[in-house]
Amino acid sequence: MAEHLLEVRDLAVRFHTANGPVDAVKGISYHLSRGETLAVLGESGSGKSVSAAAIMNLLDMPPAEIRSGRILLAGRDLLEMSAEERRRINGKTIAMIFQDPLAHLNPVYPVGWQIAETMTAHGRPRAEADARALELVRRVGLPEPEAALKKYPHQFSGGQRQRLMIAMALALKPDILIADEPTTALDVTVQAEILKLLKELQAETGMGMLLITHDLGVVADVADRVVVMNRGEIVEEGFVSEVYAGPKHPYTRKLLDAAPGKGAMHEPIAAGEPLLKVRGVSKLYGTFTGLHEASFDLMAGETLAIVGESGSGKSTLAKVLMRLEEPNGGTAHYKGRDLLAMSPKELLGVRREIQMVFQDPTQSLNPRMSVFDLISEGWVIHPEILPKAKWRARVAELLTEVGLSPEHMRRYPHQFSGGQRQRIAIARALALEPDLIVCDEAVSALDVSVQAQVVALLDKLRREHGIAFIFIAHDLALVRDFADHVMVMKSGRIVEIGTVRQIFTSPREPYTRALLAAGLEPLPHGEAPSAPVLAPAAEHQVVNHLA
Amino acid sequence: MTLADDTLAPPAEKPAALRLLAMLRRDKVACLAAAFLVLVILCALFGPMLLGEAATKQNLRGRNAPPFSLEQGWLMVLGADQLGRSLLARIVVAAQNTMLVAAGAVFFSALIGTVLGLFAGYGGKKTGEAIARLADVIMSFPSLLLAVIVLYVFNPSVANLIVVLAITRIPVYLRTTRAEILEVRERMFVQAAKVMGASHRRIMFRHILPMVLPTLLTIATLDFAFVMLAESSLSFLGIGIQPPEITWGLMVAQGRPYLNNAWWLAFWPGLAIILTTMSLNLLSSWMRIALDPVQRWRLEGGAKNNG
Amino acid sequence: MLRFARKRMLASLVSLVGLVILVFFLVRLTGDPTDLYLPIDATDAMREQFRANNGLNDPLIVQFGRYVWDLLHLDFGDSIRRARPAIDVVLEAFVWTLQLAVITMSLVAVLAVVLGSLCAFWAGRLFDRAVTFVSLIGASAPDFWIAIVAIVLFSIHLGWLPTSGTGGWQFWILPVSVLFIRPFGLIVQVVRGSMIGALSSPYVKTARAKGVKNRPIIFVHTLRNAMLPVVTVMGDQAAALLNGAVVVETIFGFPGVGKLMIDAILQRDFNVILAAIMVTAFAIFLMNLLIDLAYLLLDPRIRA
Amino acid sequence: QANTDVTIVLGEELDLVEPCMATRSNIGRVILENISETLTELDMKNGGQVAGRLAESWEDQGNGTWRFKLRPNVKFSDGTAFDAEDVKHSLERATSPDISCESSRYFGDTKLSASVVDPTTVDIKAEPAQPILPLLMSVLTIVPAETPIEFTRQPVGTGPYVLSSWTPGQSIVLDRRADYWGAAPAVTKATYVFRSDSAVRAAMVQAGEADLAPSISVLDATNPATDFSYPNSETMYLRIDTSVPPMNDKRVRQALNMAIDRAAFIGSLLPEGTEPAVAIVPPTTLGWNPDIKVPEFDPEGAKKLLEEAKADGVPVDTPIELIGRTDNYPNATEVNEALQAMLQDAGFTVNLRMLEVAEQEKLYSKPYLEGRPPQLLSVLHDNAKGDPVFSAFFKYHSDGRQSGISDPKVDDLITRATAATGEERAKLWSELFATVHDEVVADVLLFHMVGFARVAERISFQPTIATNSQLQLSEIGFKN
Ligand SMILES: Nc1ncnc2c1ncn2[C@@H]1O[C@H](COP(=O)(O)OP(=O)(O)OP(=O)(O)O)[C@@H](O)[C@H]1O
Ligand SMILES: Nc1ncnc2c1ncn2[C@@H]1O[C@H](COP(=O)(O)OP(=O)(O)OP(=O)(O)O)[C@@H](O)[C@H]1O
Ligand SMILES: [Mg+2]
Ligand SMILES: [Mg+2]
Repeated sequence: MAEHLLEVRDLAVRFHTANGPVDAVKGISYHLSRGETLAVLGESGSGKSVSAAAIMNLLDMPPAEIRSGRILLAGRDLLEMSAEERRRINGKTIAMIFQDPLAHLNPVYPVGWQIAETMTAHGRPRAEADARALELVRRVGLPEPEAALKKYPHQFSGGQRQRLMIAMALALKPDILIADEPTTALDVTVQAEILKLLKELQAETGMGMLLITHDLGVVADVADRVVVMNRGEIVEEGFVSEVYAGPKHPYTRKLLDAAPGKGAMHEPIAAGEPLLKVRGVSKLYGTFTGLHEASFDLMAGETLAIVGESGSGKSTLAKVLMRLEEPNGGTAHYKGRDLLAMSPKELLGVRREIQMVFQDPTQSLNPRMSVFDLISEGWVIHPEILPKAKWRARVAELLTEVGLSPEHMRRYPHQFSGGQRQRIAIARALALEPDLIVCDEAVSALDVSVQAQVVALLDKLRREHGIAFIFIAHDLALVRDFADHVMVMKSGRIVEIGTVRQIFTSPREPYTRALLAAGLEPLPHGEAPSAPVLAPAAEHQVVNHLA
Repeated sequence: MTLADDTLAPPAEKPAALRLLAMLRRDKVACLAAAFLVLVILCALFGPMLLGEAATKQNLRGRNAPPFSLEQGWLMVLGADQLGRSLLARIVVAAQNTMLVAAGAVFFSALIGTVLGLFAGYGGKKTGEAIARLADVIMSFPSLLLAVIVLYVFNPSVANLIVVLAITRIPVYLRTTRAEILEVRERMFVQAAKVMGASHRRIMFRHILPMVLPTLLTIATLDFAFVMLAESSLSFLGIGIQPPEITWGLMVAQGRPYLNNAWWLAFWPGLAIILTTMSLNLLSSWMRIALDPVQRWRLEGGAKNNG
Repeated sequence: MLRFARKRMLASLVSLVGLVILVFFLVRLTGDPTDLYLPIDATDAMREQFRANNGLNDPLIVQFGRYVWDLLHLDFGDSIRRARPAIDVVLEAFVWTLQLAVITMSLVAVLAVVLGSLCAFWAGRLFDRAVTFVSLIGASAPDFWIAIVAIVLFSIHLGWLPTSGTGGWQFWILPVSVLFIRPFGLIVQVVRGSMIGALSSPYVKTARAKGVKNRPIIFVHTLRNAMLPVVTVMGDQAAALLNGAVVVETIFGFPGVGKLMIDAILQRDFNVILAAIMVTAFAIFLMNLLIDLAYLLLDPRIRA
Repeated sequence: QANTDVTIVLGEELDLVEPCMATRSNIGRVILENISETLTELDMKNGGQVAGRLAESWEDQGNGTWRFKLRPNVKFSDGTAFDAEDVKHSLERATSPDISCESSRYFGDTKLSASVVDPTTVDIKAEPAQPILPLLMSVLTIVPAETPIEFTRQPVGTGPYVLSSWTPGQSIVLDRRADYWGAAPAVTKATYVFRSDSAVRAAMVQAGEADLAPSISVLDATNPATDFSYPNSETMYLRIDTSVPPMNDKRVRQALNMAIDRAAFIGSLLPEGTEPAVAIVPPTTLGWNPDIKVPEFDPEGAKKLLEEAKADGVPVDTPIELIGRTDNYPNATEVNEALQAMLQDAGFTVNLRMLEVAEQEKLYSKPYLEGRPPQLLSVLHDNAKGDPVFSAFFKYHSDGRQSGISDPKVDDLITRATAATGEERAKLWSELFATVHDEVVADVLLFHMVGFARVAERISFQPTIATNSQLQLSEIGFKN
């Protein structure tokens, strides 16, 4: 057998917890060759990130334990190397893009320094590293690269942070890139560019890429081979086209079936008095306009999707509406009262009715609270919702509804995978039985089958209880299935707003059209695409980030 | 929405206290520390009752009797003091006043300091600023002067002593809490709690405080020693607890001139102070880990160290 | 940041004024210096004379007015005991205290932070246990024990160092070492605790994934995140040193502000007390301002 | 360091170097007779006689005036000559209301005035007449006539040494003068340093950093070769306020005296050499009465007396406060605890309170607080001046500031003794001591205390009762 760049053999990882051992990875094997892209698809919580962490020597042992297996890098077993040898490999030979960019960036250092550090840590001179950092930041399409280098992680949007992680990983042109959900927070236009960048690099250096993702479109677009994981095991493996065409394992089939973008589009309900009426809301960060004069209406029981370029002010809008950031102007009337002008006391009164699921799930969960405490906290604050005796049962129910299991309620956030945390956050928002939920990329870290389940749940709540949603997403297929209205944002402004049908069938603005064009077609069911389903590169409209 | 029936819910866990105890059993050092503290507490509770008599019985002929001799009875194993009283009995009896003063002062300063710090860090800008300046004032007000004033105008009772010592220690807790909050309040989970409609109080005490608490605990345990020794220097200046009342600090201070020729006078009570502080600190670092879910694995069984 | 500093200075000035008022009236509650200053067999006439000379006969408010008036002319009054301007007496002593505090705290800052961080990194290992053990003993042992044992050992038995007094560098070693011990023990523990938490943050994983060496991971990535409580507690310890290290000053014969203050308090030398408090308070306010600025520098998320 | 230089380590720093404050022991030890000299001095080596220093002789002129013949050819350290004008100015300066000179307290209400007869003769007149004026002149330090009436920081005197440097808080250096009128002392240079901790003072001599530590704690006096005890002129006693019941009953006061086992303290809590006291002044004082007996230790007798008193309705069960002062002398707290225990064994109810200086001072001196409980003040009294007049009035006279008794006979004895001279004076004082001790039972006299000095082996120095308040460098010699 030819020597592979990277080979994982029979890797098994177990976590020891107070509630007994958790087998996160149960004896998986795969390999990656030079210039190849291996996609790891799989259920959320199936052990994708954990196996990647094992390769990078990032598991805390204990509580983790590698029960068996070898990880061969060009024939040498990483697990038998000294810590120093592995350090020298990390970053230079194998680089990693983490799933949760905010938590994984050091909050107290400017991002430019952090990117350059990858190079200085491996002996590159400071000046060279700085120059390369600037180039990288430009390559990943961040606006105002010089200024961006000096900013701190919290000053970036979710997608921008993800691109910073990517820049960091690419700094030394590694032989192997482990990319854990590298594009979850990116809008389709930027995603296309990033994928293109990765492919270019691959062509240039022969980099092998281990791409962990749940996005079937991305897999189809860039991967050569795919392994499908479920509950810590590899259930299927093969060339992308083969697997897509003839999935053998039931889980794979279920996954492919669940791909969004196939249902009927919603028809918006008749107009009436809007639940939320936003007028002229603006937000400045220093001199930078994060949000400019946003105005829109939202009916009860309606879903408004917000799509748009990464860094265009979507999260900012959400945070302003939640009064987490003080706006620089505008009004937002909720049931006739202006949210933005409420006194802190009045605000407490309506807090329960408006909930938010944050873009960065890790950071939004208190690390010292168990899942039970996290979800039931709302009932502690608003005891009228549920009598205490029923809390346990209801938490269990909510967990099941979002695709987790009741046993999870005793665990703490750090013991979950990215997608699992996101679901905890959703369950927490649902627990409060609000009238309006703002979902900021709330399902972006979920595999499509779980995603479908969660979206169906949300849709059911919308229909049955008249909950309204503001649904920030970049997954156009999902938006198409789930939204009533769509709002398109760019550079802090709303460029277009309309019903789903209108936006998807007859977009008015060129930006909207570019967005739609860049969208990766998720796999049409049953068809065996011989070539990746991707709009031709020529049609990509380069987005001018400086605009 | 319907409620699932109770079978869905996993069985309730063991009570938290039991789980902590199980973890404590596994950590030998922390276990020892806890045992010592229990002993100290028992001494504090029952010492004066059991040995009060023996602690005051003078015997000028047997003054400064050296330790480790059982000739004079087991009470004299640690030796005798300047007046021939049993050091062992005195240490046991003194535990009560010592713990009362030290625990009282540390508890109140930590409580008041932390609460003020929470307000300074999380409250409005104006209150925050005012409280921080107040801390400045207390910090630069010499504790000795405060002691002289309070104990001169009132009298040197245990309660007043606690007041004096507590006031002077407030700023550390206040400033530490405030500093940590400045950072913690910017974290996303605090914002998430806000979104849920959590009151300021809940955010302060449920979300922010647990993040600050371990550091405060570390400071508090070491402050224990500081307070015991500060109390002794006050006694020495004639404004603290005075004989015939005894505290470890006072015993240390009184034994000081004998350091050259009867070391045991100051050594045993000093050792009691050190051991108490050390036990408290070891227990608090154990607690820091036991209460932090991210760190807890260090104390949980089952994992063999293969890292 | 400059505006912040300026605003803080103003606020601190208000605190200083409050402090002076507070101390001025409070110290006068503790009795009249006449009895302490004059011998017991002094006649009533002498007592009367003494009070008149020192303005102790006037109503308190008049005394206060006069004090403030003089203060505005930068006159801090005279020391009754020493018959010299109080401020001179205080400044002379403060210079010593400041030197002691600065030297000690610099050593503490470096050593405690380094050792504490390493303890956290090797939590539970032998190194950690040993450093923790030693630092805890240091932090809770009576300081005069250490001082006297050190003198007996190093000065008398070994003859390496002078017992006490002031002079060349040898004279600093014992006092600084004794002063060093408590803040060192405390700060090692604070650093250790704070670092244990920070070392399991995700950004540490990022750094490891980048191939950063352990040393920069500990001292660059993590330490800065763990520094807030450390800086605060260091400030508190420094303030304690600035207020004077009485035991060390008495034992080693260091003419610092701590001993001066104690004597002044016991002798009810009001002007010296007030001047000493103003000088140390000024230093402490300044230090706290610097610490608050350090917060802003350490963590960009903190807003002034 | 030349081998005729010495370093002396003192416990208390000098806050001033003002000659007229030299009666304060911390200042006197450095200045008195080293820098500033007096007209007369107390010669402790010869049983406490008044001897001449800057005065060669003196005689009583009657009606309160004394004529002093001054030593000729004496120069101040600034080069000016010493004459009668200087004496006059020194007296005026010391008694001036503009500065609070401490030496003037020895003059009490006596008005003193000096008149120059000729450059070497001066008349000093006291109103009312002062029989011990020559003794009083041992506290008056002589400064040049040019010295302004304010505290000086550059003392100029006629003594064998000059102040050559003073670094407050650290050290004082005295250098030997070449043009001193008397015999040149052996020590050429003396450096004084200050350490408040007795153990450190002892250690410094041991380590060779200092040659003399005039006072160390008994606990540090561990080396018989270098450590010497000397009576330090302090007398420990319990002051009784006889106006408060049950202390107003003589039997109770006697019981107090009998309850204390004085012998048990000596050699245990207090060093060997400590003497049980029968008077408030040390035995070297004029009129000290050798016939007074130390009260027997007799707890049973004390109990009996108490019962008798109780039977007569004296409230002997009233709790009595024993008020001590922390750190007053080595083992102060322990001594008071032991006293408390002994008194309790004899049937008293005693509560101990240890106070800080100022607080005890408040209780020690008149006006006493209204409604006070019965109190015993455990205090030291210091009189090294050789005459009881500095103690008797304010300790025992009805108007005395710290007197706990009011007895016409005692008042009369004090008034007469104060005015008397010679043998008569001594007799009256003796009578006073007997009366106070045996008839009135005014207080519980306990001990004459001793101090310890550590003297380096290379020098010779004999501490005396005067060492507490002055330390003449001329008394220091070198062994080889
Ligand atoms: N520290 C831990 N303790 C216990 N269980 C853990 C811990 N970390 C992860 N797990 C569990 O291990 C499993 C695998 O997690 P992993 O992060 O690899 O999932 P994933 O495949 O990356 O999922 P996602 O797509 O949601 O990110 C999950 O079920 C998770 O709950
Ligand atoms: N605290 C801050 N300080 C300065 N600039 C900020 C801050 N927070 C956000 N920004 C900037 O505001 C812009 C909008 O950010 P926002 O988070 O709203 O983007 P977004 O639309 O949610 O993007 P994404 O899809 O990538 O999450 C970004 O360019 C970001 O750099
Ligand atoms: Mg993952
Ligand atoms: Mg966003």
